[in-house]
Amino acid sequence: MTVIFDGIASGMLLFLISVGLSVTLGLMNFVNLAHGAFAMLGGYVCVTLLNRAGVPFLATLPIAALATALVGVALERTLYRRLYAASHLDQVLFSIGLVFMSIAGAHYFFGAQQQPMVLPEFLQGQINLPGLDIGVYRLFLVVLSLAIAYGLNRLVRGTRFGAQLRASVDNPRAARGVGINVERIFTLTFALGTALAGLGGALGVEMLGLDPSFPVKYIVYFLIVVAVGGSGNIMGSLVASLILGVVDVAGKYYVPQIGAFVIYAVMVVMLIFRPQGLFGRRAAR
Amino acid sequence: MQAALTLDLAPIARADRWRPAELAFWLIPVAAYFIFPDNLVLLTQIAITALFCLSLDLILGYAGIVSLGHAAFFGLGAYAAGLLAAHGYGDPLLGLVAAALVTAVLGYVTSFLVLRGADLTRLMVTLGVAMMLYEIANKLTHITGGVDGLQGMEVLPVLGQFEFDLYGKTAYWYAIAVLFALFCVARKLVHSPFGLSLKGVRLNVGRMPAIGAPVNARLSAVYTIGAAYAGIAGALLAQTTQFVALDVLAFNRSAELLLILVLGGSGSLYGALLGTIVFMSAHHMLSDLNPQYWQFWLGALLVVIVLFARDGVMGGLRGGQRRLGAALGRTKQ
Amino acid sequence: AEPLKIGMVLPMSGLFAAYGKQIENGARLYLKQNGDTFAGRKVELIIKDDTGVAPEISKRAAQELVVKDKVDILAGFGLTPSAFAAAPVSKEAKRPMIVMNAAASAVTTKSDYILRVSHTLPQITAPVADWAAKNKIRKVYTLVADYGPGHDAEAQFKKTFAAAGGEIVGEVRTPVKNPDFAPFLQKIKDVKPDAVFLFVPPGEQTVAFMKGFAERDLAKAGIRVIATGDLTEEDILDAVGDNALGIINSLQYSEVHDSPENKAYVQAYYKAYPKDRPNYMSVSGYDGMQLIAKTLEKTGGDASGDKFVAAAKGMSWISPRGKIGIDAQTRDIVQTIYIRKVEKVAGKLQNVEFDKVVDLRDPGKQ
Amino acid sequence: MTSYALQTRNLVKKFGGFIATNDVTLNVEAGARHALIGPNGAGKTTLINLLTGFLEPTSGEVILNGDTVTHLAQHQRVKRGLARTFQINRLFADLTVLESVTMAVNERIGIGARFWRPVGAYAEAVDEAASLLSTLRLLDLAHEKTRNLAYGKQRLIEIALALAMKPGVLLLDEPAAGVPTSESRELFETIAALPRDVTILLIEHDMDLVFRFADCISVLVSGALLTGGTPDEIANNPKVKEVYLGEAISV
Amino acid sequence: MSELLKLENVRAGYGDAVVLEDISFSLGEGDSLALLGRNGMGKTTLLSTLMGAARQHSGVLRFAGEDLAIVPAHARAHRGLGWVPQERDIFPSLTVEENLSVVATAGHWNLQRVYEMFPRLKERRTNMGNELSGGEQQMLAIGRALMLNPKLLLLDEPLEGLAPLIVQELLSIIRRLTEEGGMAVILVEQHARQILPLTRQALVLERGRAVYQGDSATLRNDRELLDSWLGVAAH
Ligand SMILES: Nc1ncnc2c1ncn2[C@@H]1O[C@H](COP(=O)(O)OP(=O)(O)OP(=O)(O)O)[C@@H](O)[C@H]1O
Ligand SMILES: Nc1ncnc2c1ncn2[C@@H]1O[C@H](COP(=O)(O)OP(=O)(O)OP(=O)(O)O)[C@@H](O)[C@H]1O
Ligand SMILES: [Mg+2]
Ligand SMILES: [Mg+2]
Repeated sequence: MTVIFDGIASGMLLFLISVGLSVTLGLMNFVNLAHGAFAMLGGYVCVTLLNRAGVPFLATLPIAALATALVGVALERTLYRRLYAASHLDQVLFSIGLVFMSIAGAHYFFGAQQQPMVLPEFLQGQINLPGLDIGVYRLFLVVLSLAIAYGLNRLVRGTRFGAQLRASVDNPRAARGVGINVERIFTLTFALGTALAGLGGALGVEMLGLDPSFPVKYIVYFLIVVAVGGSGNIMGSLVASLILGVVDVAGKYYVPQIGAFVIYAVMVVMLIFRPQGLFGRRAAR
Repeated sequence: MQAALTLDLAPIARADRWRPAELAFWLIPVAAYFIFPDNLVLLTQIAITALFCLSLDLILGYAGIVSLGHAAFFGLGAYAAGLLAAHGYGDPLLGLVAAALVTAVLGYVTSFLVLRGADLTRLMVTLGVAMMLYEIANKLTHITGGVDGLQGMEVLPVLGQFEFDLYGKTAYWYAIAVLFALFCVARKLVHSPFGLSLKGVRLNVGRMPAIGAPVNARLSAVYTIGAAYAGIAGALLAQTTQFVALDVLAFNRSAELLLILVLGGSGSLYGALLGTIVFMSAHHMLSDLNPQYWQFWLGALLVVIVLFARDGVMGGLRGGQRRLGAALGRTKQ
Repeated sequence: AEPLKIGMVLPMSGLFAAYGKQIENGARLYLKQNGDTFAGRKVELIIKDDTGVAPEISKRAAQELVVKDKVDILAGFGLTPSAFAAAPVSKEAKRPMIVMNAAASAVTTKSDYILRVSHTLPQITAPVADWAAKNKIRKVYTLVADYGPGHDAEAQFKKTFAAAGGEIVGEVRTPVKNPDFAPFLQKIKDVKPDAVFLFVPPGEQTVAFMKGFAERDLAKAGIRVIATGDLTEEDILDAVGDNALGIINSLQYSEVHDSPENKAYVQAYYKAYPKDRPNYMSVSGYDGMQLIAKTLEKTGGDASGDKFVAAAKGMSWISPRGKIGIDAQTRDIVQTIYIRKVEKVAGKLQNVEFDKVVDLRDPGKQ
Repeated sequence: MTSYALQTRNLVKKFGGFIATNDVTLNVEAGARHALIGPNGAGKTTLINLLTGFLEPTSGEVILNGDTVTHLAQHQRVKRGLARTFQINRLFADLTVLESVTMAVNERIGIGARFWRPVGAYAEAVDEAASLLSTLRLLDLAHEKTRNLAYGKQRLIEIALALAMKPGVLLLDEPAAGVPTSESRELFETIAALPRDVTILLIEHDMDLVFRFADCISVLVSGALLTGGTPDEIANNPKVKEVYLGEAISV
Repeated sequence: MSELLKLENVRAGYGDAVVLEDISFSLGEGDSLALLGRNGMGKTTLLSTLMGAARQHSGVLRFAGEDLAIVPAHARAHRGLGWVPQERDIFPSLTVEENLSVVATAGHWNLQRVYEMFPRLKERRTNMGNELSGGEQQMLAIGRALMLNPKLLLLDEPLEGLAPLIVQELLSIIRRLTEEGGMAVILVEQHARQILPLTRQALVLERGRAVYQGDSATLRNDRELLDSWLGVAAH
C-alpha cells in the first residue's frame, strides 16, 4: 500500500515539474527544451527566499512562479516570439542554447553545489495509518497536482481561452483573421507555462535537489511525461505521470535488479502501442 | 521521346558531379594537418563526430526520422570494436567491420520501433532504446567495465603498418580516410533513386504509398545504414582513444549530435560536416578560454545562430555565397 | 631555469564542476602560500575542462597539454574514466601524472608515472566496515548506486564486514540517476537492520537519501547510517542539512581535523575563497602541489618522468589531513583514515573524528 | 459478361459511431468513365480512401481486377495499377517538377531502391518523366520547384504523379477544384485523351464537367449508394435532383 | 448608402514583393462587389490586404471611417470584417462547434442560425476540424465568418467544392444577406456567370491592376469583355 502511495506521489512530482512543458510544447507546439531552465529558476528563487530572506515556504511558491513567469514573458517578448514559425529543430537549437546559458549562469551566481532546503515542520514527517505510511509532503504534492490538473484542464478544454489558444497554434494567420489576438494569447500561455515550470521547480527542490545541471538532468523525464501523455493533453500527462510513477516505484521495490530499466521500457512499450500518446489527438501536425 | 530531346536534362543528369568547391573542401583536412599539427587529437575527434553526424543526417536530414538516441549505435559500435581489441583481435579494420555489422543488426531490428508515430514519439522511442542499452552496459560491468570503462584494449597498427602514436598522426589519417570513404558512399546514396525517394518520404510521407513506394522498407533500410555509420564512428573513437566508457551511450551524446546537425543544417551532407567543425571548434576554443563558464558563450552562440542565421551554417554560407555572387555580378556590369 | 608547466585536466563544468573547483582552489592556495617557484622553476598552471565523464575529452586534453603546451606534469582527473583514458598519454610521453581524485583502485596500475594523492575507494570503505563490526553493528543492509564505484564499495564493505564477523541482511543497487529513494527505504524499514551502508554518487543523491531516511523515521526504528566519507564532505553537508546528523563515515580529511597544519589551512582557505568550504578534494589539490614541490627539490628541478617518479616513491610529508606518503611499490597514497560522525560544531555541520586507522595502504591492491 | 476493373462488396467504414460508408457495393466496368457524385460529406473521398488502402474498411471487400485487395497496403495496390489523385494537393514542395515525376516513374519501374548510380543515370525513367510532362504541357516548368507553381499548375502535377503510375484504374478526387474554368477544360481534355482501356473513377461537383465526361454515374448519399446509371438517367432522376442537383442541370 | 469601405491607390504584396498596384474603389453598407480575374492575378491578395495578412505598401484603406493601416490584424475582425479564406483554414484541433463559437460576437448570426443554414454542420458538430469533408470545411468557414456578425463579408471562392444544391442555396443566402441584412459583401469567384447577377459592382484584376471597374450588369452583358479578361464567355 505504501508503495502504491509513494508511486502516486512520485508520479505527481513528475507531473508537477513537467506540466509546464505540456503547456509550451503540447499546447503551443513550441519545443521548449529550456523548460528545465525555468524550473531551475523557480527552484533558486524559492531556495534563496527561504534561506537568505527567511520567507515561509508556502509564500515562496507563488513568488517563484511569478518571478519565473516574468522572466518567461520577457524572453517571450524578445526572443521566443521570433521562433514560433521556425522549425522544431531550430527551436531545439535555440532552447538548448538557453539551457547552456542558464547552466553557466546558475553556476556563476549560485555555485556548483547542491542547495540546502528545509521544509517547514508541518510538511515534514509521515502520517501513519495501519498498513499505510503517508509522507506529508508527498500528500501535499498529490493534492496540489490534482488541483492544478483540474484547473488547467478546465482552462484548456472548457474555456474560450483554451479554444482560442488551440486555434492560434493551428493557424495563426487564420486566427488573426477571425479576431483572435494571437500575440497576447501566446504571451499569456507562455507565461502560464513558465509559471508552472517555476512552481514545479520550487516544489521539486525537496525531492530532486537543485544545482546548475538541473535543466539537463531531468529533461528526459519531462519529455517522457509529455510524450506518453500525448502532447497537449493535461489529463494525459497526469495519467502518464501516475503510471510511470507507480511502475517506477513498484519496479524498484519488487525488482530492484532491473532498476532504471523499467521506466524506459514502459515508455517505449506504451509509445509503440499508442504512438500519439495515451490521450493523443489525431490532429497531429 | 521527342519531348525529352527538347528539355535540357543537365540539372538532373549532372546533379551528382563533384563541384570545385567540394574538392576544395576536402583539402581542408590536408591543410589542417599542417596548420594545426598539435591539435591532431581534436581534429581526429572532429572527423569522427562528423562521421557520426553524417549518419544522423542520413536518417534525419534525408528520411526525416528524428532521433534522440543515436548514441545507441555509436556506443554499440565502440564497445564492439573495444571488446574485440580487448580480447586480442586488435586489427582496426576488423573492428570497423564488426562494429558496422553489429550496429546494422540493431539498427534493422529497432527500425521497426520508429516507423510509427510523429516526431516526439520517435524522439522518445529512440531515446528509450539508447537508455536501455546504457543500462545494460552499466549492468554488465564484468564485460564492459561499467562507468569505469573498458580495460585492456590493444589496438594493432592500421593495415599492419601504421602504429597509433602519441601525436595522433596515424589516428588522424585513419579517421579522415574512413570519413572520406564513407562520405563518398553517402554521397552516392543521396543522389541515387533511393536517396530521391527518401527526400520524398521526408517531404510528404502521405503521398509516397500512392506512387507505389514502400515507405516502411525504405525507412528501415536507411535507418540500418545510418546505424552502421554510427557504429563505425563509435568504433573509430574507441580505437583512436584506445578506451571505451559508458558515456559513449549517454543521452548527452545523442542530444549534442542533434544540436550539431541542426546547427550545420540537416539534409545536406556538407551541413553535417561543417556543423561538426563549427561546434567542436567553438566548444574547444571557448572551454580553453574559460574552462568554467564556456557553456554560457556556447549557448549564446547557438541562440544567435538560430535567430540570425536560420538555415544553419550551410544556409549562412550559401547565403553569403549568393550575396557575394550578386555583388560580383553587379560590379561586372 | 625553465618554467614548470603543470597541466590540470579537471571537470570545470557540468555535473562535477564542484570537483574541479575544489581541486583548483587547493592547488592555487598552495602556490599562494608557498610561492609559485619550485626548485627554482616558476610554476605555470594550465587548466583544461573535461566536463566530467567524457574520457575522450580527458584524453584529448592530456594529449594536447603534452604535445602542444609541452607541460612537464599532468595532474587533476576528477573521475576514474578520465584517469584511465589519460593514463596511456602519461605512459607514452613519460610524464608524471598526479591523480587528485579518481578513486578506482586500478588507476595507478595503468602507467608507471601515475602517483595518487587522494584516496582509493576501498581505502575509505574498509575502515568504516571494520569499525561497524567492532561496535555492535551486527546486521547491515547495503545500498549502493548501480555503477562501477558502487559495486566496488559494496564488494569491499561486504568483504571487510564479513571478515570482522558482521552479517549482510540485504543489499540493493539503486539507479545512478534516482530521484526517489522511497521504495528502497520502505524495504529497508521492513527488514530492520542495525545499520544501512550507503554509497551513492555524492551530491543530490545523498541529500535525497537522507531526506527520505528522516521522513520515514528510520532512525527511530533504530537504524543507523554508515557511509564512505565522501558522501558527507563539507560541500554537500549543508545541503543535506540536519538530516545528516549522526552518520558514521570514514575519510582522510575533515575541516575540523585537529592539527595546527589544518587550522592554518582552513583559515587560509576561507580567506582566499570565502564562499566555499574546504573539503578533501581541495586538500588533494593542495597536496598534489606539495608533492610536486617536494619532489622537485629532491631532483633539483628535474621533472622528467623517471627521475620524478623515482624521487616521489616513498616520499612522505605532513598534509592538513595529517601525515601522508606515497607507497614505494604501488605509487598510491598511504594515509590515516578517520572514523567520523556528523555533528554540529559551533552551529555548523562537521565530521568529527573519533577513531582512526593509521597509515592505511590501499586494501584494493592486497 | 462485362469485366469489372474495380468492385466493392458491402463496404463499411465507421469513424467511431459515425458510419461514413454504409454497405457500398459498387461495380466499375473496365475502361469505364465513371463519375461518383453526391452531397458534401456523403462519403466520396472516404470511399476512394478505402479503395486505395489509405483507410482500412470496418468490413466488406475491395476487389481490383477480380482479386481481393482489401488488406493489401497502398503501395501494393499501386503496383497492381491503381492510382489516385488527392482532393487537396499532396506534393513534394521542395522537389522540382521533373524530380517529382521521375521519382514516381522510378517507383513504377521498380528502381526506386537502387542506391549506387545517380538518378540521372537511369535515362529511361527521366525520359519517360519528361515526355509525360510534355503531354501535360508542363515542360517549361520541369526544373521549377513545385512550391513555386501557381495553384492550377500544381493540380496538374497532382495528376502527372498519378499518370506516371501508368494506371489501369485511375481515381480522381475533384481534380478541377481551384482550377479556373478555362483551364479546367484543358485539364479534362488531357484526361479524356488517356487510352480507353484506362478505367477512370471521377469525383467532381462541377456538373458541366461530369455530364460531359462520364458515361456512367453513381450517386452516393449519406454513405450509401442511392442509385446509378447513365448521365441521362441521373439527370432526370427526381430523387437525385432533390438531394443533390437542384436546378444545376437542365438537359 | 453610407460609405463603409474605401480604398485609394492601394499598393500591396508580400514582403518586398508588390502584387497589387493602384487599387481604388469604395463600397457602401449592404453593397456588393464581384472580384474577378484569372489564377494568380491578386484577388486573394486584395482580401488578405484588407485583413492585414498581406503587406500594404502604400495608399489609404478606410473602413467605417477609420484608417485600417493602424489597426492590427486581429482587431480588424472586431471592427466588422468577416473573412472566408480561400484555403478555408479550419482549425483542426477544434471541434466544429468550437470553430464556430471561438470568436462568436453577439448579433443576428448565432450557432442556431448557422446550423439552420448548414444542417450538415449540426450533424457533425463534435467532429474535429480535420475530420470534415472538403465541402463541410467550406461550409464551416462561411459559418465561422458569419458568427462574427460582420459589416463586410469577404468570400474567397466560397462555391468551390460545394454540391450544386448547396451552391444554389448559398447564392440565395448571399443575396438575402445584402438585400435584407444590410451586410456588404466582396465575392471572389472563378464562376463569374454565377455571381455577377448577385452583385452590384464588379472589379476585374489583371496582373494586380484593375482593368474593369463598374456595374456588374454591364460586365455581365458584355461578352467580349468577359472573354478577354476571364475566358468564360463560352459558358
Ligand atoms: N477521421 C474522421 N473522423 C470522423 N468523421 C470523419 C472523418 N473523416 C471524415 N469524416 C466524416 O465522413 C463523412 C464523409 O467524408 P468525405 O470526405 O468522404 O465526404 P465527401 O463525400 O468527399 O464530401 P465532399 O464532397 O465535401 O468532399 C463526412 O461527414 C466527414 O465529416
Ligand atoms: N505568400 C505569398 N508570398 C509571395 N507571393 C505570393 C504569396 N501568395 C501569393 N503570391 C503571389 O501573388 C500573386 C497573386 O496571388 P493571389 O493568391 O492573390 O491570386 P488569386 O487571384 O487569388 O489567384 P487564384 O485564383 O489562384 O486564387 C501570385 O503571383 C502569387 O504567386
Ligand atoms: Mg471529398
Ligand atoms: Mg486566390
